[in-house]
Formats: sequence, structure tokens, C-alpha cells
Amino acid sequence: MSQHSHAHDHDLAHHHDIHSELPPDPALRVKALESLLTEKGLVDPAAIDAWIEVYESKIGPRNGAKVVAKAWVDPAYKQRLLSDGTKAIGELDFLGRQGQHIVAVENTPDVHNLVVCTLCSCYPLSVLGLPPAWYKSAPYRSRAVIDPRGVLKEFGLELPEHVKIRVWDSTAEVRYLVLPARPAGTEGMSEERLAALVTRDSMIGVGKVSAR
Amino acid sequence: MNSIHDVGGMHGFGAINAEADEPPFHEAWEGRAGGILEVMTFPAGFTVDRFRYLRETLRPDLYLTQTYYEQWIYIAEQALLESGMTSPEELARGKARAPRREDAMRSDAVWGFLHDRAHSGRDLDDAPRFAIGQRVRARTMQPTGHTRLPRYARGKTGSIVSRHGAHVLPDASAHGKGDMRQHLYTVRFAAQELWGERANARDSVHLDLWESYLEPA
Amino acid sequence: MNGVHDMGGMHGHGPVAPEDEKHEPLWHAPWEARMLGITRSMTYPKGFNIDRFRHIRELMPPHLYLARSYYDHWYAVCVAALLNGGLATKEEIKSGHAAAGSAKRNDAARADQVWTSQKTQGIFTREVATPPQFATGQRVRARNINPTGHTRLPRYVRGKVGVVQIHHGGHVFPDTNAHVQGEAPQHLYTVAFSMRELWGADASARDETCVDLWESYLEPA
Amino acid sequence: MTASLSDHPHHHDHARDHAHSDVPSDPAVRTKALESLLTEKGLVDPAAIDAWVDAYERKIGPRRGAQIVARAWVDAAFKAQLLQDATRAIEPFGFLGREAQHLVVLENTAAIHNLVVCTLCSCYPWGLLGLPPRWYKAAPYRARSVIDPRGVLAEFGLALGDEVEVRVWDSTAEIRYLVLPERPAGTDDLSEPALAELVTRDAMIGVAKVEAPKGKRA
Repeated sequence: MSQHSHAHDHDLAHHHDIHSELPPDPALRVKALESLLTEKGLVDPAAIDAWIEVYESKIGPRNGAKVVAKAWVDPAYKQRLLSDGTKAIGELDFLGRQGQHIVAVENTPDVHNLVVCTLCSCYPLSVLGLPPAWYKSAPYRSRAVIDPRGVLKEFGLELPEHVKIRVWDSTAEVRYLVLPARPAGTEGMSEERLAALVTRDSMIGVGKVSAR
Repeated sequence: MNSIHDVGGMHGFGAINAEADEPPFHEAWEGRAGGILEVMTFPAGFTVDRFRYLRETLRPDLYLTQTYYEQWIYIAEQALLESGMTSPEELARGKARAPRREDAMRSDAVWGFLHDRAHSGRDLDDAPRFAIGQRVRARTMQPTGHTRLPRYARGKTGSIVSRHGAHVLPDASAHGKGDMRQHLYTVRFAAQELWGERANARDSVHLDLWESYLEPA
Repeated sequence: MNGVHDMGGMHGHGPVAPEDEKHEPLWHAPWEARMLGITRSMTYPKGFNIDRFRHIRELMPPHLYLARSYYDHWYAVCVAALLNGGLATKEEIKSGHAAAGSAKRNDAARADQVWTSQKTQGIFTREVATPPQFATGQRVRARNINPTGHTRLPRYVRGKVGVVQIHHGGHVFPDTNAHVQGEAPQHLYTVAFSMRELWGADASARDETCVDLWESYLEPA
Repeated sequence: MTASLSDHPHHHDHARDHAHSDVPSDPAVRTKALESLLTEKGLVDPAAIDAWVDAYERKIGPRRGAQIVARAWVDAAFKAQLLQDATRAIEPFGFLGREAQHLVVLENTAAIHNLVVCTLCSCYPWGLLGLPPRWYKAAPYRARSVIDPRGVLAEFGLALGDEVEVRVWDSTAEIRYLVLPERPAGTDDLSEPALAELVTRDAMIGVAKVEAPKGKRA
């Protein structure tokens, strides 16, 4: 497992000496970067717009909510989802970049799952859209693996002592989707209505789904 | 506390850039800051361990960017605020409200203070638990308060190379627990035990560790 | 690389203080959206990949890594990638304009390719000739290694013993891919570590943390 | 003892940045404001600050440590006592005190090279070497000296053969370490004061060797 340190040091140099010579305000720097890249033909602004459109209207937590609702109403699908998340989510055509290899982890009365990426911000984008700011921040990344109950308390979620917490640190390209418990009192609901109940937070593991 | 101060074994901080013929203070205010933190009257019960702990609570990016003596000023501000000796308004305005004390250290007492022999060694009746040469493991523990057991050594096995009698335990003394004392040992860890077989087979790192940090290996 | 990015198990970063899901905007400023678009669609140097992106981010000056917001990290990485790859100069980055007379490329990713990229990119499973060394249920130890280059083995699990939960087959290996030394795929496993093993006797006896680890990170326990 | 002092270990680890917002950002202004406030409250005497600054600018510095090294080079009995109980051996010099209460002297030999660091903050033998240099207190040195001591020494221009054992000493308690460097060849005729002149601060931290005087070098 050799790695050439010279390539590594080379990158280091580029970071160090540029930041002190640039304006602190990111808005100015990003504007300058876009105009430079456009002038050099290294980016097409229309493609930037298209990517923003992808996350503003095509990809988001409603994808994940549909997967959860289907698993709640269709036991066979739930079984497929838990045994091969990628294939089952592929059935709904919700696979995609940062969501090609997905493992669904089920919350039960005895086990509560919590997803984090301590090393950067890995997150199942294709089913949940872009991660919230707190998910990418140092407080969450640092404490989720050492004090999950303390972190959940900050989300207003207190789990009884007997519940086992399983934290999933997304250190590879495998992405984790929490299958929250279906709330009581939703027996008569349609799949669509159930999906509407499913919150983004519950699919990360920092919240539960409530019937109201 | 596993905060940013515990940097042993980290990468990414770049070159050391040692300065030749460096003056003790690069600017006048640094000398003043050093002097303040050394000769000022601290709150009752304040200890060097509390001093170190307060520095560890600095916001991580500030810990890495503020100069050393600027962090000392932060420590003094925290010590004064948390003990109520100073109010936030006084600090912000630099103007005092409460009555003046007359017991500050005088200049003619400074040389004596710098050569005073009060120290952290303490008497302790119970015999030391570990012997020279004994194999011990640094415990895997994650106190959220002050500790002097760096993360890089936790869970690692080494051998006792010397004993220093009993000393005040920083983990207690930093949090108002006064004079709890424990036997203090120097433990040698092989570099390969700490960093894996790619480390030099001959080299070692020595840490001074309190008895409660250690367990028989 | 034991950088500030490897923060699992740290204290001192303050409260999570999450924004309520119902009110958190997708972007907290327009430049964040533009920066995402740039990162997704700009032309990178040859051989650039997501593992290299992560590694260059880890190489940010530590205080900037801790102080700057997320998309501002992406800005730092894109700029470093452009400079390292010779696609732009420092003066161009500072001015925001191409140097006089410099060539303009015509191969930038187009808007009509975006959805295809979203649907098809980011597949990291690969065939691996050798059979998996470990089986689910087996006790393994995360090796005590401290590479100075990119790795996905967090410091908090090194030397710890866990149980293989899932075998994911072969995956691109980041420690070589990040340094443009090939994908060198290896078997990938999810390993569960009890909190007590990771953090000591005061930790919960019941909870555990699962980490995805490549075969070369592991040894039989 | 106010409650906040006894906030026991499992306090919440909220980073204390609230105090940063309402104090001046420029450290010089911030220090001046603090000094004037403390003086008004009678919590500090500016003349005492002057005396402290003067002590470390002019009186307490590496020349103290150099005296001890030179004595050890010329007086075998003292060296033996120094290596056995440095605190007692150094007592007569009048150097003990602040940040120099429990001393251990580490002898460098052809086979063993010692290097001193404090990875957690900046512990350093003030009484013998004065105040630590900036690089000693900064992250690059603190982070790497325990994991890559030979890389650190190379940055100081010191290359050690693989046959040499490097011992790093992380000052995690109140024990303060002083490296006793090897005496350079070709200095047999030098007086103790002349030998002391050769001894650098860096050599007593372990990031350098003591060089023979220019004329004498092989």
C-alpha cells in the first residue's frame, strides 16, 4: 500500500499559499471562479444551472420517503430492501450518484440506527438529496460515534436504555438509509399518505416518524 | 477531553519553521500577557491544571490560529468570568467596578516566586501499584474533562521505566477536586506499538502517566 | 493521513444545534448552489477522482478546514485541483479571468449530460480476483497503520477488534486511487465494533459502531 | 470554590467561544484592556509584570542549562549524580523553581538520541532553558515529534543513522526533561565556561547536536 508522498506534498503546497491572497468572502471567490472557468471553457454555466435544478426539484428526501412507505405496506418489498437495498431501491429508479450502493437498516423496538460520516460528508444523495448543514459539521461528525445518545437528545429524541444504538460510519461508497418504524395508528393510510409522514431526519436516524 | 489540543501523531500541520535567534517575546504585548498570567491574582482554588483545561476549551479553529500568548489572555478572561471575579461588562470595557484589592504580587516578590519550590509532588501512604519493568496498558478512556493521557497512547502497552512518587492528579485538580494525588510513572511505549510496524523498530516514546491511567497488561 | 478531518470521537466542537428540517434551506447563500454546480460539472485534471477530491480537502490548512463552511471547502479543493493540474494559474484564480491569449476549451460537460451523469456515475464495485479473506461473523482487528497519504480507516478504530457484519464484494481502494495510482480494488467489509471496545468501560455496553473497511485494513483477531 | 470550578468531567464540552465576541480582536489591545482592568481591581501590579518580563528577557535562559551540561562534561561525579537525581544535583545552582521542580536529565550517546516535546500544550524546563521557542509550542512540532521524530530532526538538519535509537519524551506531567548532549570531539582543552558557550538551547531539547568550535571541527 505505497503512496507517493511527493504527490501528497505537492497538493499541500497549492492550498497553503493561495488562501491568504484571496478575499475572505466566498461569494466573491466563487463568482470569480465561475467567470474564470467559463472564459477558459472549463465549465458551462448551463450545466451548473442543470445540477442545481437536479437537487432543487428532481432529487430529494421524498425519494427515500417513497421507499420507506412501500416497505411499510409491502412486506415482500421490505424483505428485498433489507436483503439488497441497492436492487430494491433500483426498482423505484432512485439509484444515482452518491447512492449507487445502498444498505437499508431497519429500526426496531430494540435497535435504533444512526448514520454519520466522521471523515467527510458521505450521505445517500440519490434517495435523500443534499445533506443538511449539521450532518456535514464537526459537532455531529465528531460526537455521533462516541456519544450517540447525547447527540440524539439534541434532536429531542431520548431512547429507552434497553434500545441498542447502531451507528453507521460511512467510510466507503456504501450509503445507508434508515428504515424508521412505522408509527402506530396509521393502519388505514395509503402508501402516499404514509410517505408524506416520513421525515428526512428519521431516515438519517435523528428522528422518529409520528402519525400526525 | 479529546479536543484539538491533543495533536500527538497528527499529520497536516505543515513544516516546523524554527526561527533562529528567536526573542522570548515577539511583541511587547506578549511579554505583558505572559506577565499577567504569571503574577496576577487568580480565583481561589485555581490551578495550573485548570489553566491548561481552559485552553483546551478554545474553539478549535482559534486554538490553531491564535498565538500562544493570545490564548493566555483567553485563559485569564475565562478564569475571571467563571469565578465571578470579573463581569463580562468589565471585561468588554476594561474598566473595573468592584472595590480594589491590595494583595497583588509586588515586583520585589517576583524573583522569589520564580524560584519558589512549591510543586505538585505529594505524600501518599499506599504503595505504588506498578513496579519498574512491569508491562502496563494505558486505559482506553474518554473523559470529557481535563486529562493528561493523550489519545495516541490509549489502549497501548508499554513498560514502567521510572516512578516519581505521588503527584496531584490533573483530571481532578482541573475541576475543583483539590489535591487528589496518585503515583506517577514514566512509561516507555515502542514506536511500533504506537504507530504500527512501519515505525522504526528501535525507537520509543515515553509518557508520564498517573496510576489511574494504567492497568496491568 | 491523520488530519483534522478525522474527527470521530473528538470533543470540543460544540453543540450540533441542528436547523429544523422544515425550515432549513437547500442553500444558505446563492454562491453555495453555484459552487455545487461548478464542482459537479467543471473539467478536472486527467485521472482526477472522488478519492482525490476528498484527499485534497483533507490537505486544507487545518484552521481553514475547521473555520470555513462546507461549500467553501469545495472551493478550496477545486482551486487546488485546477492549480495542481495546470488548468489555471494563481493569477487567473485571483483575477477571475483567463490570461490574455490563453486557449479556450470546448469540451466542458453540457447541461444535457447532467441527468445521465447523475444516474450513471459513482459506481465503485469492481471484480476482485482473490476470494474474500474474511467471512461475516468473523472477529477481525483494524490494523494499526498511520499512512501519511489518503486512507478511510479512521484513527478511532485502529487496533480495535470487531465482527464482520457484511461483505460488499470488491470496491475501488481509496488509498491508491486518491494518489492516481490505480483503483487496486479490494474486498470491502462492514465491521461492527462495540462502544466499549472503542471507548472503554464507561461506554454503553449495548451500543456499537459499524465501519466500512477494506481488506488491507484488517487482520484476523 | 465556585460551582463552575468544580464542574466535574462530564460537563458538556461546548466550545467556549461566547467570550470571543465581546472582547477586542487585536491581541495587543485585548492585553492592554485586561492589564488596565486587573490593575484597577488590584489583581495585578504592572511593576510585577515588568519584573517577570525582565527575568525571562535577561536572566533566565538557556545559559543556565548550558552551565549544567558543561559541568557534567568535565565532572564525572556530578554527571553520575545528575543522571541519578537531577533535581538534587541541580539544586545548588539556584535554578530550580517555576516549571523546573522535578527534573530528569537524558544523556545522548552515540547509540541513543533523546528528543523532548509536550504534545498536549507547551511544557518545558523554564528554570533551565527560559521560555520555549514558538516552534516548540506549535502544532507541527507537537504533532510529528512523537510519530516521525527522525523526520522532525531532519527538518532541523540533523540526520541520525538507523543504528541510533531515538527516544522521545512527551512531557505529560510536571516532570521536566533536559537533554545532556554528547560532548563534541576536539574540545579536551576547553575550560568549563568555554564548553558552556558551545551548548545551544536546541541541543538541550534534542533537535540538534553540539558542534565543536569552528577551528576544531574535523
